[in-house]
Amino acid sequence: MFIPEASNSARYVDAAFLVIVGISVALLAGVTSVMLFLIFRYKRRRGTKAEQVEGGTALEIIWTVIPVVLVLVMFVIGERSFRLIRSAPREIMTIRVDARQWSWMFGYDNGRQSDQLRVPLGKPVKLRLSSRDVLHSFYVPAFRIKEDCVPGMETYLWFTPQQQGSFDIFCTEYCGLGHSGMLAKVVVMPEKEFDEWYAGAGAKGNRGLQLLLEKGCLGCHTTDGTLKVGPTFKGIYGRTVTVVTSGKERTITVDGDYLKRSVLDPGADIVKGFPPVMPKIPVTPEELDAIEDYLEHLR
Amino acid sequence: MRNTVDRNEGSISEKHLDYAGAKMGMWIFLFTEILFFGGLFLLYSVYRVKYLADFHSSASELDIVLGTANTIILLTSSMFMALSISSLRKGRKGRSILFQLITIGLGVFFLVNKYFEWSAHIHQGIYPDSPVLLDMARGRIIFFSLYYVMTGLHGLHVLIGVAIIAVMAAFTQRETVSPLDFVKLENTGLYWHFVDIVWIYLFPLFYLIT
Amino acid sequence: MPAESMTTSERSYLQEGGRFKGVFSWIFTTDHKRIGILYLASIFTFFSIGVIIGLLMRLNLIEPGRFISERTYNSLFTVHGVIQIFLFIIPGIPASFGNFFLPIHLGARDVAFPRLNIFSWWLYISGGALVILSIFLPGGAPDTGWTFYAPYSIRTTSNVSLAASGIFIVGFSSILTGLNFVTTIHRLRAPGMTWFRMPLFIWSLYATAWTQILATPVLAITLLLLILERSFGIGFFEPLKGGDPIMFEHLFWMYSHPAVYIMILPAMGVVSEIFPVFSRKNIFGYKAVAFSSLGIAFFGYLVWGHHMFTSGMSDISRVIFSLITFLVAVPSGVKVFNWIATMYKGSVRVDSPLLFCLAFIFLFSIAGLTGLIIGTLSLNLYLHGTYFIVGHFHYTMFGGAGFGFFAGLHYWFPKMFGRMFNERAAKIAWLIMFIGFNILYFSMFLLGLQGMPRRYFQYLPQFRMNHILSTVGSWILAAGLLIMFGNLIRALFRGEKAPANPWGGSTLEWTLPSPPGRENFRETPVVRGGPYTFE
Amino acid sequence: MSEAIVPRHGLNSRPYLLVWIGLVALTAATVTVARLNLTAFAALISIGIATVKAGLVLIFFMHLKYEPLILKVMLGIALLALSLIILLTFSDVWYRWGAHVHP
Repeated sequence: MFIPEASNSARYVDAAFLVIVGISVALLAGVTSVMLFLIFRYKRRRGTKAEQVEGGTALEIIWTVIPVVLVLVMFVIGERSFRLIRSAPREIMTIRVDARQWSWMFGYDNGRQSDQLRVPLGKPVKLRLSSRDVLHSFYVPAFRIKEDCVPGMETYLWFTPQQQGSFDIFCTEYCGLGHSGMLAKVVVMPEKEFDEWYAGAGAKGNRGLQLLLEKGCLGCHTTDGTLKVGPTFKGIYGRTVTVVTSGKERTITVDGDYLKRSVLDPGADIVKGFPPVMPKIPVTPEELDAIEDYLEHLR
Repeated sequence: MRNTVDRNEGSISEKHLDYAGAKMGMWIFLFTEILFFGGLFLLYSVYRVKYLADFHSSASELDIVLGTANTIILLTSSMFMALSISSLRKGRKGRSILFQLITIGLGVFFLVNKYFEWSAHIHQGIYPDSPVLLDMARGRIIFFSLYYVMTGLHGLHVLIGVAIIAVMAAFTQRETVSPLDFVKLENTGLYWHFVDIVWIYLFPLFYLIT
Repeated sequence: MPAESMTTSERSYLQEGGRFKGVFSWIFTTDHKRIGILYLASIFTFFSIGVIIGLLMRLNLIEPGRFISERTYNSLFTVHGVIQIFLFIIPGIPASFGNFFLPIHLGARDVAFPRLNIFSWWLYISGGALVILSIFLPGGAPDTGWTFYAPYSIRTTSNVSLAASGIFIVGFSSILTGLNFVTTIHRLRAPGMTWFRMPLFIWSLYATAWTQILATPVLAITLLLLILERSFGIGFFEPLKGGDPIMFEHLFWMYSHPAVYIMILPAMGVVSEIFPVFSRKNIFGYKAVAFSSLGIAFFGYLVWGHHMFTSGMSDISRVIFSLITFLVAVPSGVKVFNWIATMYKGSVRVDSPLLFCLAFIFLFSIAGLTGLIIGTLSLNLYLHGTYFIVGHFHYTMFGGAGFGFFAGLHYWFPKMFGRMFNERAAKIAWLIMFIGFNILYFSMFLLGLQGMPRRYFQYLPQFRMNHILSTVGSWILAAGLLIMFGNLIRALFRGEKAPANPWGGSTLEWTLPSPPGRENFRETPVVRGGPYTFE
Repeated sequence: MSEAIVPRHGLNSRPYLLVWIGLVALTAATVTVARLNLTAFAALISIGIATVKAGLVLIFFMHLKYEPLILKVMLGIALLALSLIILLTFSDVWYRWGAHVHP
């Protein structure tokens, strides 16, 4: 295969894939070679004439019935593996997946939140998927699993990671401007390491950073200077920027007031060159202070 | 009665547009209308399953008397439409025009009723996306939106029908539509009856299922 | 027949002589042949716009962000999809070749409702104009993807409503064309033209027309609701108001999956015409090919759910839809086998129309077989929403419907315009297109297997190689298209005069001069045998 | 248009009146049933009565009775199409509502 087979589902999917692609390639080769053979064999030459063959009921029946059987076989293969992939065991660790434009947030039962999906190796995990705004789709190619995150309802996925390492998470349901940046990683760790992380060693990060993560700010703004949908937070405090305020451009220096205003009323001053797509996200005054404090010191 | 409908489908008509062909075209158009409204009926039934209680409580807020009256108005108009065609074919042009005018009148009457019904609701602040509505249960939001969209689209069809019948009345007067060439009027009738059928279903779905 | 009408019928439909002059003699015409040409010209205009947008997108994917912005890219793939699907490939064959040849194939003088026919074209052009307008008006081109999935399509500020109204109107044009064709086929067949003497192209158009009639209204109501949702906030697809976004997907695919068959069935019809003529043999299994068209139309109507295997739809529904999806493959298979069998013991002449048909069979087989792969429930979890899908539907629509279209274009060009094109240039163009096509789209299958999601403005480094390959393929394909169209346009002005029957065809259009006279047949033909009788 | 292909049925006005009386009676019936509050079946009965009414309009007012078989078949296809898409959609929503819907 092209990519690692890192979960139990991947095994089922790849097995089904090999069988069905095998049948398909055989059919394609058959059709193409018969076609080419007939062209060369019956190519028009001087003196040759077509012999009228009107068709045959027996043949029609044969090449209807055989494909029916073949596709039913394929259906059953797909349906079986599908059922295995969809039936989660009862004893299972659940993680909430919260999708929004344009980031992922993973919430654990003990209240821990993370922008990376950390899971223990070899343990079945169930994901409860939901979306805050529009349709998204949670996709891990290495696990061969995918399901939409639909606002207003909950969907699920489950898997048992079988390979240690970190694998890409993509959003595969088009969700707007930052769709192609809506990436994350699933990190499969040895159980012991995971337990340590889960118990909270190192969980106490900066409160402001934690908030930026939880509120989904980091879906569009980075803390390392790279550009996503919105301006980066790195060194934002004291930066001189041109903003568009109700249609007029003006130059300002970013300070605490500006930062707070931008959170409370995102449409008020749009930094020039960036799209006006930031939603209003509810924050308490205390949270706002923590965010401002964090940004002020992010160099 | 001797049945002389042309059933020899393979024959080519010199006049190009034959009676049965024109009618077939109209019927096919009505099939597309069935699927068009069908999409809405599908949404209705799906959301009714989801919000059964809300749908019941909302339906009881619609005026059953007005709904019944409108049903009878449309049914009556349908009959007059049918009568106008048979009168024309019997050569009674004046009577046919009179029946067409009655049909138009009933159609307008229906729309006026609908207008009052809608305004009463709008007066209460119930219309799509209204603050009053958004405060209600989700099922009620969907019910009233469905109500407005479905009766609105139906009303639009009634309006179009009234306009077409008016044109037909003029055609009959000028004898563009005549006892020998009445397929336009007959097709108008088909359309009008179809609009009637849509209402026959809308009526119980919105007014009676409480 | 009076002498006067004989002279008018001898005049070609391309020559003037009606009530209107110049451009007006075209846009006010009720002649099905002229309407067919009108569609052909407008369809290829839209197609060129779509191709250019496609090339721009591929160019961006060589090095994302260098040439176009993210916002523009999102609009490009939306507009590309809308144009190629609603303005090019759906009206494609039925409205152009269908309009031109359906009455002739039946031995009729025109379609059942000629005025409705030109009205359909006007609707199509106005709808198309609205779509194009939506690109340029303030607010910005729609950026939702051609699927307009709610609730994003409700919330975006781009010109979604305008584009949706455009498609709504184009949809009506499609419905009216279907209505016209069904009535024509039922009512205007020449004496002796029984159902089983109709050319297979007509059977495919008949099946297509029914799909247009029964599926397009669902699209109309869906788009209307989307527009109402955006302007009045009715909430049917808005979860905050109790709506269900998945219902939008249902309604949308209820049309848009059958639409795939609206695209591919007429192309299959064209292929069914060409194989007998170039093998000088009756089609193998006439009835099987005819009924498989109806079978495809019927099953095709019931499989929309396979676009939603990962949408959050109920698992039971996924299983049902997967089963029906597999069944729809069978009639397509039957067609392919019969086409190939037609060559058996024939006298096969490998000219450009046949070459396009052979390419059609190869590319469409890949499309169908990859369709089985993504119709398999478990594999869909892996491949849905990736480039595998993009590759698959380009093989279906471009490799299938598109190459079928080009086959028909080469087959009927002499009849429609009375000129021959350069056969060598046509073959060269074919080869270049075939190679370019496979490089462009096969690398998409590989991308999909690697896990590359579709509608991504940028991508992770592991996808780079295949993206570059794909873009290079797009240039080769474009070069082939240029040669093909160059060759045909040159033929329009400089081509040799075409004989009445250059390929030795046996359907009714070949009994007419090239180009046909205004009245089609001087006398109503009387049909005495099947459509593909070669001595 | 030649006289021969114009149909001769549907000239008598009496059937139209009778059908109209039937339709009004059915309307009265359906309103009465709704008032009776037979909760479990009320919806079913209402739709049933509506279908009978629609049938009357189709058969008599729209002259379906006198139309050639092919038209009836076509109508059947259109109605079949509609019922199949409703049925297939319900294969989703019927099993999806409830478990996953947020309260």
